[in-house]
Amino acid sequence: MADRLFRAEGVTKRFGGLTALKDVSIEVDEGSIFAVIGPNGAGKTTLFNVVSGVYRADEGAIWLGGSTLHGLGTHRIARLGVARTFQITRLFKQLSVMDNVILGLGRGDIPMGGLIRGPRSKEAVDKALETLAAVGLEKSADTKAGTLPYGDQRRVELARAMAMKPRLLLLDEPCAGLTHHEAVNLAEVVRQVRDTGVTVVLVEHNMHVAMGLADHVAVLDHGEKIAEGTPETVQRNPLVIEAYLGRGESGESHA
Amino acid sequence: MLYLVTVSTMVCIYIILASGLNIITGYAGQPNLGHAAFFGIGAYASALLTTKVGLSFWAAMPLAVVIAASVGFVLGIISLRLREDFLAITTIGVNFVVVSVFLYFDYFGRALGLGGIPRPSIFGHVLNKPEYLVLVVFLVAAVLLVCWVFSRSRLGLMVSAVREDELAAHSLGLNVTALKLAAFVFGTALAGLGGSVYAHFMTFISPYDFAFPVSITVMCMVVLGGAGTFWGPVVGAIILASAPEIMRFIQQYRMLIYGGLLAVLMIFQPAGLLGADSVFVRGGARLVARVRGRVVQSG
Amino acid sequence: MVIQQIANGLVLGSLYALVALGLTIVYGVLRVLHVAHAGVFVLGAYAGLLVYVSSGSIVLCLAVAMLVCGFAGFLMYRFLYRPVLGRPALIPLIVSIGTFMFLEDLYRLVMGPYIKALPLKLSLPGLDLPFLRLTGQQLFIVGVTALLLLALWWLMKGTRLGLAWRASAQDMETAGAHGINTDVIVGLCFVIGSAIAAVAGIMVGSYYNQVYPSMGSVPAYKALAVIVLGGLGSVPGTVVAGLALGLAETLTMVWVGTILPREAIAFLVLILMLLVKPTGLLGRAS
Amino acid sequence: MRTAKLKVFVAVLCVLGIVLAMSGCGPKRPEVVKIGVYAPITGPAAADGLAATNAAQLAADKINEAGGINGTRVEILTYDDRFESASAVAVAHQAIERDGVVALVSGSYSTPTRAVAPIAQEAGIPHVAGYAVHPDVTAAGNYNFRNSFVGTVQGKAGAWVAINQMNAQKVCILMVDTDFGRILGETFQAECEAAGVQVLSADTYPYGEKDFSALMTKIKGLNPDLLYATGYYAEGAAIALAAKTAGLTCKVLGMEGMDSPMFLELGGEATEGWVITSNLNRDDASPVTQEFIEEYETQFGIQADMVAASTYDAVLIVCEAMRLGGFEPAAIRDAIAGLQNFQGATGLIQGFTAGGEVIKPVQVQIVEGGEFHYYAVVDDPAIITPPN
Repeated sequence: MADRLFRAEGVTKRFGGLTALKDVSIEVDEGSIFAVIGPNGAGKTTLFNVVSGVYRADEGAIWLGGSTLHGLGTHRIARLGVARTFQITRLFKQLSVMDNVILGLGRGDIPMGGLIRGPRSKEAVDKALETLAAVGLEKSADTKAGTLPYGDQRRVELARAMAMKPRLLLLDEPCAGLTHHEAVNLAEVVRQVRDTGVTVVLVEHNMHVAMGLADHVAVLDHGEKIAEGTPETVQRNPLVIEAYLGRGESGESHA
Repeated sequence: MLYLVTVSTMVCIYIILASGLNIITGYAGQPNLGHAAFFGIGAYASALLTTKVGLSFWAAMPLAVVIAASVGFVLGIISLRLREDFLAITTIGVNFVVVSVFLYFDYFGRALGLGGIPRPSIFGHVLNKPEYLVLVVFLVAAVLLVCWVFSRSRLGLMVSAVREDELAAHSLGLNVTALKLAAFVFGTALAGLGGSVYAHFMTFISPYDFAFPVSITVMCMVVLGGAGTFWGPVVGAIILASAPEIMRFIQQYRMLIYGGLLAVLMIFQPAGLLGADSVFVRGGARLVARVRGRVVQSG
Repeated sequence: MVIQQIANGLVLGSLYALVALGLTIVYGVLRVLHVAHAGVFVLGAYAGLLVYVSSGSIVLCLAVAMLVCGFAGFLMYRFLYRPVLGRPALIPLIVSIGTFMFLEDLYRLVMGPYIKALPLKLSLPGLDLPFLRLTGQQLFIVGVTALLLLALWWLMKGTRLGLAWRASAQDMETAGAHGINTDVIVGLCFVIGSAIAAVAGIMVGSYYNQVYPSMGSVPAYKALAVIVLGGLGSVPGTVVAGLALGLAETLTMVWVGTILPREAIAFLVLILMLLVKPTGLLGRAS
Repeated sequence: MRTAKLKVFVAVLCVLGIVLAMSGCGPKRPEVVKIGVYAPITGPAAADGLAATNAAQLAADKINEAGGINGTRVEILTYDDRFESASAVAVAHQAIERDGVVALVSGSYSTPTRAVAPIAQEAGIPHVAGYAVHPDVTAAGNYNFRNSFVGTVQGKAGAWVAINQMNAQKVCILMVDTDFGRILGETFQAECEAAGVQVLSADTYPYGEKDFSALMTKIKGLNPDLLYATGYYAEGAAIALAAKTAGLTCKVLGMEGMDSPMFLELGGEATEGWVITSNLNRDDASPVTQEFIEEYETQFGIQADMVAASTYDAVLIVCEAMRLGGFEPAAIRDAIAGLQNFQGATGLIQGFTAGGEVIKPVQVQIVEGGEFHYYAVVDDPAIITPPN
């Protein structure tokens, strides 16, 4: 078995009287794809926001490799090698696709001479094009990011995260809003990313996507982890079935 | 000829101010409706350092820049805590408060202002207005060079990323705090430089020279030319600073035109004359494309 | 004398509250820093002046000014703010400032630069006690402020419009999704807020007996300070903040002397408060 | 950018060339002589700008109707300084270089006038300030003159009136916080203290202030027998109204900033009995004054005020100097400096000091029946001669 790259232990997050995450623990193996699933409002995005430092956990510990992430600011966590995408894409819309990806390079460092030297060194452009090629967007490099179709924007966001050469890649509902065809393509890209040695944690509302992609699955419901295991075992877990189907209709309409 | 020299000098000062505001509002996307406060801080610092402390222009000017930038740093820290609209009100407030401080403390000459500010001298020769303009043109060239480098540097790209989406910038490891502060410091430093240049040009200054309407004028220049573009503020400053001089008939209607222009531009052409979505830029691009097309056809 | 000074402060504060009330309603629903509200305020003063001079009727003067300003407010919403909704906050703010500058100069060109008198003849009794002297006009101002506050309170708490307003103020999109016609709500808020601005313009103009093109310059930005202090979008909060500011200014002027001009004091308090509580005094976290 | 500037430069050169070519071959006595008048035509002081430019035009019309200056017509060129010093500098250069004015008249406030003074000095163009009070205006050099009282003269005159005419024993002072208001108030205070008059309070208020209820309540509590108020007509009227509201019944002495029909209109009955120091005596029997007051009102539909009268006289002074000395700027300057006992709308101008300050009696007016009337005149040379 590979080493544990990421651990969250007993993470609790409250917003006023509402407990969004309650004593959640997960462990992720290096080089695997780990999916967190659950109905809407289960606390999946909150978990991501806690891990990436947007929120600070009220209780619990979060580790990446040997270092703790708890209490660090978002950009510090990013510099340690945690990259993420967002449920609704957050691109730098007025900037070109190339510039979006270049901003990911170097994890936010301002290299020597960065005050003076342009961002588009040959080395940077080559790396950015290489990353764009991985998501199939090398032809759109000079397009303004905001003008691309939504599916392409998702891929730019993924490329931007990949450009950071992260150790841990957090994908927040990567297939949301995509056509079936686009979703299948994206899943393939995610697998390729994993194959380069990057550990992937994804949050997914759509169980089929998550089950097809993940090596390991955790299920959240109302902020609590109710099941964990391989896709097959989780799929048969009665708690999970209840969470998804039992209150399915009413749960959806509250979203 | 001194008339032209005067107008040109003022245009140059406005180019410096507008370029500075463009760093803060155009590139970093932080509203700053109190730019004239930093213009004033630079002017008063330079005036006091030369008249009361006895420094020369050459020593006072960089110090004025540093002082304005230091206050800008404080505003930057404040900006980190505030939402966009609250920051806008706060910057307006800063302008009012700074002008009041000039007005209400004897040290700043109160309503009488500060007079007797020397023109700079080189090897004992005091620069006259045309010679001073030459100096100012050099300064503008230096400012534009720095801004040009900034706009094409990795730092400039990162600052633009902060404008576009702070959270996304954070998640890429960009130190948003430092980048915002850098923009505020850089932009207000330029305002301080403009202030110093102004003080030694006018040789006397009074608080109302730096009142809120001046901030609005500079904002108009940036927005008219195109915020976040390199040439936009320059073009805006040239147009708005020289238009009332060239067209005397608009004197009566100057503020009417400014105000109307600002509102209409923001509604229909928020990117300004040189901004990305501007009809002028698109029209120009189309024209270039058509000319090229013809060349290709004929060739 | 202390009681008299407190009364002075409350009268001044009532004027601040009157100017800011309309702005609160607009801000609450649209989150736009409506600087041009002060332009409407001046319009109200001029409209009131023209009607009063020609008719001599206070009721008619208030009514016509409110109608004119309500309509002007609607036009502003429809043609200035609606096209820029959803853009960064700076853009509607600049539109607003530009419009305000335009209006100020328009008034100067149309009505002339001179200050005009607006001596409303109120046949109201004053108060003349040994320790407190208030003219009928001062009582009228405080009374109108109280009346408007009550009316707005009723409007916000007791009517469907108020409910829709509060819902829109909370979350425009959700309100829209639940079948509230937010466009109509926002339009109505502009009409009501602008009509209140007309009342404020007439009150301020007649109290100081001065109506002039730039009479909105200071209220334009000071009213912003008042609504932020009052916790953006809170009607009673705005009145409390207005009164508090009027009192604070009056009392510092008496006991400390003039340290800074009034607008600087207002902004200084505002900045300090925002530093302590960046979301406003009673505001919610965004 | 620099090419654009170059183009403007070349264009202006061409225009200048044409102008020079056209004017260069004229006879010794020109047909038209140009006087530049700058004033805040737009901006917060636009009302005063309008009064000043109207009055200047009226003065020129009057001279032209009477056949001009020895046959030469006077042309007034007006410039908008927007109440900004930077704009004032630009228009001064424009007037001198592009438009070739032989003299400049300031119809503006201290700040713009102060910016113009050194430019006029450097260019050798006589410059007469209508009502700007800052000492730096005349300190800029011998081409600069002032047709209004320096602050210290009016402050002293005010104290003299307060003590000798109004019998003040205990005074309160209220100063608008501008250079103008402070110099007057502080001089008044010093004079009163020197004469043994008790000064109960000296408060300042910001320019543009409207609410005086707190200050009036405070002053009422101090129970003075005279209030000395400096300020402009808008503030003056607001003070009068607030004093009435607060029930303040002491005498009030104001100054020339309140010399305006607007003061009477805005303050209404509350201004009744106010005494002000000014330079315009509406009951002056002199035909110059009476004609000015009459014609100004018929032509512009509003009564003349101190700003209008002072600017009017400044233009008259320049024209008189041209009549005496010819049309060369240096000669005009010398003629102004040597002027003696010239009758203007603001009274008999005795002459100018070496420092360029006017010597003329201070007029004291009282509001009676909603109009300004003669109250007293201060002509003691010890008071009205400005210090040099």
